[in-house]
Amino acid sequence: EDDNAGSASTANASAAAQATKSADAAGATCTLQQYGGTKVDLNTATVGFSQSEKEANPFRIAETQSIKDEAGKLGIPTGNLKTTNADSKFDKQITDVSTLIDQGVQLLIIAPLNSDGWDSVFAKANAKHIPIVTIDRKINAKSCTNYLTFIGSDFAEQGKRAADKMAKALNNTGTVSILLGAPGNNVTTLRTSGFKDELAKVAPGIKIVFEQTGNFSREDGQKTAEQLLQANPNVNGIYAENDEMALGAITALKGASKKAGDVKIVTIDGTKGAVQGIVDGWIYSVIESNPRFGPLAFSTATKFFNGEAIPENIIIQDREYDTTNASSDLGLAY
Amino acid sequence: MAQAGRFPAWAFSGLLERGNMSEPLLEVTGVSKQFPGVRALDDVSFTLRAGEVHALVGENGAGKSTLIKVLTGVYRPDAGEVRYLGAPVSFAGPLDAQAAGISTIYQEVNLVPLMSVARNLFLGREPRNRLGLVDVARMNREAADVLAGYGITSDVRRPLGLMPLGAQQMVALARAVMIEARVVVMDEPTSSLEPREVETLFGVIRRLHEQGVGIIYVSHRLDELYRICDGVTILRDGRLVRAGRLADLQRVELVSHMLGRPVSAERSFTSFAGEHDAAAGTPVLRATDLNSRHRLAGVTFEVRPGEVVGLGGLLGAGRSETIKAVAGALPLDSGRVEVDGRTLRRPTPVSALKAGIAVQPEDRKAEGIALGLSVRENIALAVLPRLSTAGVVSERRIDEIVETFMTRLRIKASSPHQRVGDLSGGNQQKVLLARLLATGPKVLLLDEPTRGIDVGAKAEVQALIDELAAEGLGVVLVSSDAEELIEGSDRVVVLRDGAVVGMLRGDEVTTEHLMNVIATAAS
Amino acid sequence: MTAPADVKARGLDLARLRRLLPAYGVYVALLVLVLFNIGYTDNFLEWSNLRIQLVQVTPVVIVALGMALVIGTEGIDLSVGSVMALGAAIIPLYLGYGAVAAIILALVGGLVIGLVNGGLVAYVGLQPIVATLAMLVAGRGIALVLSSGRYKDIRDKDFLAIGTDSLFGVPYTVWIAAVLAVVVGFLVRRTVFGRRLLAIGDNRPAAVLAGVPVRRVLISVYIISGMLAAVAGIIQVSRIGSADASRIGLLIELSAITAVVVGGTPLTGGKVRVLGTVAGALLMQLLTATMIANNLRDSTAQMVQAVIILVAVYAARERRTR
Amino acid sequence: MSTVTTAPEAVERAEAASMRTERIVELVQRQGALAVLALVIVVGVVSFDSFRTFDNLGTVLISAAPPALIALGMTFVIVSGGIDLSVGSLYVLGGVLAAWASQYGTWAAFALPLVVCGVFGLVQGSIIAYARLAPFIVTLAGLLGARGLMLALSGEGANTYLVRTDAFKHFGTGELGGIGYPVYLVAVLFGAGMLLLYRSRFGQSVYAIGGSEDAARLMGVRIRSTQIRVYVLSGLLAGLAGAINAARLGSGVTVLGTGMELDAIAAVVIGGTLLTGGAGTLGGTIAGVMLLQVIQNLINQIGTVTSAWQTVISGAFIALVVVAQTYLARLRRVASG
Ligand SMILES: Nc1ncnc2c1ncn2[C@@H]1O[C@H](COP(=O)(O)OP(=O)(O)OP(=O)(O)O)[C@@H](O)[C@H]1O
Ligand SMILES: Nc1ncnc2c1ncn2[C@@H]1O[C@H](COP(=O)(O)OP(=O)(O)OP(=O)(O)O)[C@@H](O)[C@H]1O
Ligand SMILES: [Mg+2]
Ligand SMILES: [Mg+2]
Repeated sequence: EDDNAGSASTANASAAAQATKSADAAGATCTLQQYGGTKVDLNTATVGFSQSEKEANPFRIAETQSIKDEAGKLGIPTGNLKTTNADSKFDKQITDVSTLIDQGVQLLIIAPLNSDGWDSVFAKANAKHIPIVTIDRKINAKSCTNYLTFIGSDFAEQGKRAADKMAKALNNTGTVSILLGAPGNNVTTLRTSGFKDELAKVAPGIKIVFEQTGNFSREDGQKTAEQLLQANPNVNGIYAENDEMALGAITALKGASKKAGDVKIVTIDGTKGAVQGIVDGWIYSVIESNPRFGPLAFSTATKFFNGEAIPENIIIQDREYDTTNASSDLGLAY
Repeated sequence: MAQAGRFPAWAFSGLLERGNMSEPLLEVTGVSKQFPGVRALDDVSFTLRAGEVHALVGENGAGKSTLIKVLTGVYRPDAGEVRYLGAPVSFAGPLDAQAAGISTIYQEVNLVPLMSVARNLFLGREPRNRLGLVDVARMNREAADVLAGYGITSDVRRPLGLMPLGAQQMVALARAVMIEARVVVMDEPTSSLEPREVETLFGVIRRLHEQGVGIIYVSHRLDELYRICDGVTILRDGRLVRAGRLADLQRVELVSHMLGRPVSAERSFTSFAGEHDAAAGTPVLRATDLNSRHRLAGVTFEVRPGEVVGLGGLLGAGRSETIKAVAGALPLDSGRVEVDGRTLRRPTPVSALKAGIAVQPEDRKAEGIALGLSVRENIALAVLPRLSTAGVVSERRIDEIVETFMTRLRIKASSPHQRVGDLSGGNQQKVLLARLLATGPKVLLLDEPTRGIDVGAKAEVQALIDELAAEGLGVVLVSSDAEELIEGSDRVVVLRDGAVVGMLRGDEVTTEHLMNVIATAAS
Repeated sequence: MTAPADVKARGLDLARLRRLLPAYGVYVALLVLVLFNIGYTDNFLEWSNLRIQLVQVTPVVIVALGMALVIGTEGIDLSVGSVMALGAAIIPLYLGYGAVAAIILALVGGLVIGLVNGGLVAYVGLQPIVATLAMLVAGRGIALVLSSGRYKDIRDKDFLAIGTDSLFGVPYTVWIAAVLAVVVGFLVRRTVFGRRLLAIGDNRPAAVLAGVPVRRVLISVYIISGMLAAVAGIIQVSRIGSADASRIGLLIELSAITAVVVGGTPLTGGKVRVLGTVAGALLMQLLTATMIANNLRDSTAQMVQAVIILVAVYAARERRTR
Repeated sequence: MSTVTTAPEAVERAEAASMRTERIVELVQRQGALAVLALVIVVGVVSFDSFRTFDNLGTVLISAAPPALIALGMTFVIVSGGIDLSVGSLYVLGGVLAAWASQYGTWAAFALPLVVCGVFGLVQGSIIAYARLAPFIVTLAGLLGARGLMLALSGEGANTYLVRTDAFKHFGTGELGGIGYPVYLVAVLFGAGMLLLYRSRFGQSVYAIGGSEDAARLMGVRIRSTQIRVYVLSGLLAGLAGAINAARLGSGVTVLGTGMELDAIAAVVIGGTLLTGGAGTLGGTIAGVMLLQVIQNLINQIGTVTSAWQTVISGAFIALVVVAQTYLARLRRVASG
């Protein structure tokens, strides 16, 4: 499926870029006319980017960097790309975006902290017909009215694919624990429901014995995994809803004197550390969630301003890593 | 006993008769109150009649304040009954008591320092406008009017805490009297008042008395009691010793009831021995030209070993400031402090202590002792380095020193591990003195060492000061009690507005001279 | 008339028992929780499980020890979590010079923040909660700037050994916490410093006039707290194997304060219970573990925790007579 | 400038001068946050075109509305000598409840969070007043409890209730003269708060118990009822802030409010209120809230400050303002002798 990774890093960069999976042919589309905006030349436009969390973990680092790089590539002057970071505070993100609008940005790229709660932003942005591209998390609202389009992964699908991998890893029998993401987060919700539903379908023999939050962090992932290994010493598989928690879980497994491969770990994200974990034998499989939104976001915007119809959901193709491709594709991981 | 003539006598003629005839306002029967380790009140009874000024006396820790707190609902008694206006009552708290007409001035000034004078005066009774909002303008106006009657003319909008202590006490008094009280309780109201203010207070008492208000008056100053009180109740160790007419009791009798042992009538009122044999040698302490903005202006004095130097002056004269400056606790703009001829550079409490200056601050609870710590830890606090090796304290050495001083100062505590906060005022003061003495000082700075402590403890402390001076310590003594100051000091340095205005030595050390110097400087 | 004999003889009455409860309440609660777990949680008594609980609780214990000292002076130190982050940010920067150098520099980081806290409290006269609140924000900011906001994986074997290796079957980290607890206990009970600290907490003006070098003691206390937090940060980093300045130590100040207060140290200063603090931290740790082990939901877990904190602190409160 | 002379006139002159200094210093200290705020605004106006727009003012004000309400309650709590760490959790809880209740109409959307958060405050206040536990600990437990309740109500945070009533939504997003409705509500509540704090007997009791609880008790102030009312007020305002925010966001967002309590405390302290209680003004609190908002706004105006530096700047600012205030306060003490 994936093209073979070249050894040169430049080759990697392009290979690692996002590809759209479905243009959702049946889905609605949106044109500049429908949206009611005016044509903007991106090379001279001011663009606002609102990041939700600190650029501390690889996903956020790669995401922000990709937006900045692409803006640079398009020749957008540095001062014209306004970035804000909400530091995981939702109120702050709302304010950030409002401020960006007040500053007169002509395109908004938002990595939302939360899917709901954007009414006031819409009220403001829609009045000025500023197109909003939401990336990585979807916003629950009307596309082409409230926002232009969503570019990102299908989280439920990621959970589903993880379940398939887990079923395969355990041969449809055994016990599994889930390290949940941060509570109240729709990424958590969808990755959980997708996983559970699919697992019930394809491998009813696998029992979920434990699900506790690891807050998407390595530290909490490790702590929770340590506790879970005490309560369920014979657990066969761990589904971590992101790579950080999986890496924490590996440390926990080592601490509990488990060997690589004793417990099958399936995780989502595709960071270097996790893919390396496959190479080292600790992780069974990683479902990718590709953060390099820059090229796709800007090309979509360009198309939009050129009058082309834009689909309401642009679901990207996420890779998956396992023993077959981990060492060769390590360069594609972020 | 030369106190006759010190205050103009005014007679309460005919009061006793009226008082005795009227119905009891407040009646306490068989009240007991137990605190952890102490029986503060034991089967105490007490009666107050309308128009009576009733003295409540006893040594420190006799249970006076506790009895008052029981009356006003601060404490609940373990046993016994309180009857007010003929009916048994159990107040839920001071507010309840106040609403019923019992108003109290507590021993420590109990007002809120950060709030304005007017707001303190009216707290809970603020005048309100039609909207139910506090009428600030009217409140300030009325407050100014009321306080003018108590000789206070400062801006009532300023925070209370910026006023001198005596003025604060007057505000508390005004506040207590403002409600239409049937009973006014005064727990040591004069301990921070200067003579003029004491007269104002007595004027108020007279007015209340004429209105038929019953007054409970607690004080350790016997001459005050004899001037204004009709009845007396004496407590000792939480027990009722005697109740009756004050006029029937000789002063000596009263004291011996309080102490529980006979007292010789010949003894002087204070226990100072008189002149000390001050060596003519080099001064142990020399303060030169101490200056601190708005507080001290060029204070200079010296103290020789074995000498007690009194600091005289009215309230706010700068006596406490002088003491604090010498002890390094008040930043100086200029000036020099020498101990044994050696100059302290940049005096701080630490360096002053090292040089041999020990200070007993005026406000025992706020600056003196650590109430939550034990007697033992308080005594050892200032000498810890000496009782330790390489920063590790030696419990044995602490025990020794604590034992020594508890015995020497006759500190009454259930054990060295008792919380100091649970001791009576006099014993707290002794613990504080023990801490000073434990440092082996060359100079003792004592600011109001006998304030708020009973005759017994007072005598002990005074005798101790003599003893220490005799041992060769230099002592600086501040006391608002003119008699104590005069009898205790070999020389008196008189201060006013932070500056030295006179010096009494030898035969000049008399009350008359002191008053004279203060009066002359004032004019 | 000192110490009437009958007062001592009547020692074991109800009032005395009630006075003992604040001192020993936390141990009773701990015991109850342990008994509950023995009954209802699988594998609870396994050494591996106890070991994990001990290992997980060490950072909180270490931070809480410093916090107890600060609280003893009537202060509070909200900056501890940020100090941990600062330590975490410093370590990868200097691991190149060896584990020891990195550790020393991380400790220096804690020392500096402690110094600033102490300076603001002792010299500038800020209220501790305000001073350390400012450092809570700024400290993490500095940590983030130092680490460019990114986490770094740690590969240094020597350094990682702190978090993973054991001595006599007990992990190094637990030994470290135990030794520190003993040292702090000794500090409070047996040293000049400890007594001065308590005197300051009880009555600061009095301590000043008693010739206690108040500022020096206060600064030392905040420095100790900062350095202990740095130790906790080091331990945490070596345990996780990565240094993430944006997450490490988040909200640990609240856990530490809870441990201290549940352990019977009043927030009003003048008293420090070191063993109680350790027990308080263990209690909260076991509580979390119990709820995770029994797969309780987060919502329930938080509400149960709230109630337990209140009950424990209620039992440990100092009674006033009325 | 020493007062070595003892001549009474000289002393009097010095007194008068010191009184004058004292007034000025007092003014600066009380309004310190305001002064810094003015300074920051001037810097912003000079440096950024987009800062001095009316739109931007509207954004700053509407963003400040919920934190201002929380800080309003926090001011009462802190003046009374307490602290309330539960407000962040109550804020989220209030939002979730408001969004859920909005299906029963606008009034329900306001009433439910007010009732629940008010009861939460009542419980906390009662524990503080009767069991005499430290407010810090009680409200810390409240922080956990309220968040737990919020998670339980929202299916561990997975369910976000959407606001169903347009009227309620409109209240959150609608504007009058370019300024959001909630801002007017907050302004009115601050006015009422000022009357309550400065001009009511309750307000006097709040200052009294914060200034000296023992003295207040002996002066007959009802300590317990005052304490309880203060925490109820704080709970109510946090709940209301949550409701307003829910109306504005159009849903009961569950990922809010962490660290909100510290922001509120910082705002109050920057506003010159003593954390030890007994003194403080609501004017200062407004200035404190606005200062934090405007700094954030300026950081956004620059648009390239990394999140790491943002944190450093905020912390430094808090430290700076508070240190400056403390020095001024000391100056004042010296001036007044
Ligand atoms: N809250 C308390 N807890 C424990 N013991 C107390 C408490 N209050 C008072 N005591 C003790 O009760 C006894 C009586 O104290 P009280 O304050 O009534 O004495 P007092 O006669 O007013 O003395 P003073 O003249 O020093 O004011 C003392 O031994 C004191 O230590
Ligand atoms: N002009 C003044 N304005 C305001 N406060 C003053 C003024 N003068 C003195 N005070 C305050 O009054 C108090 C009493 O002053 P100080 O302690 O120097 O007097 P003192 O002679 O020691 O009197 P005592 O010790 O009997 O109270 C001090 O706290 C001082 O700050
Ligand atoms: Mg008394
Ligand atoms: Mg004085």
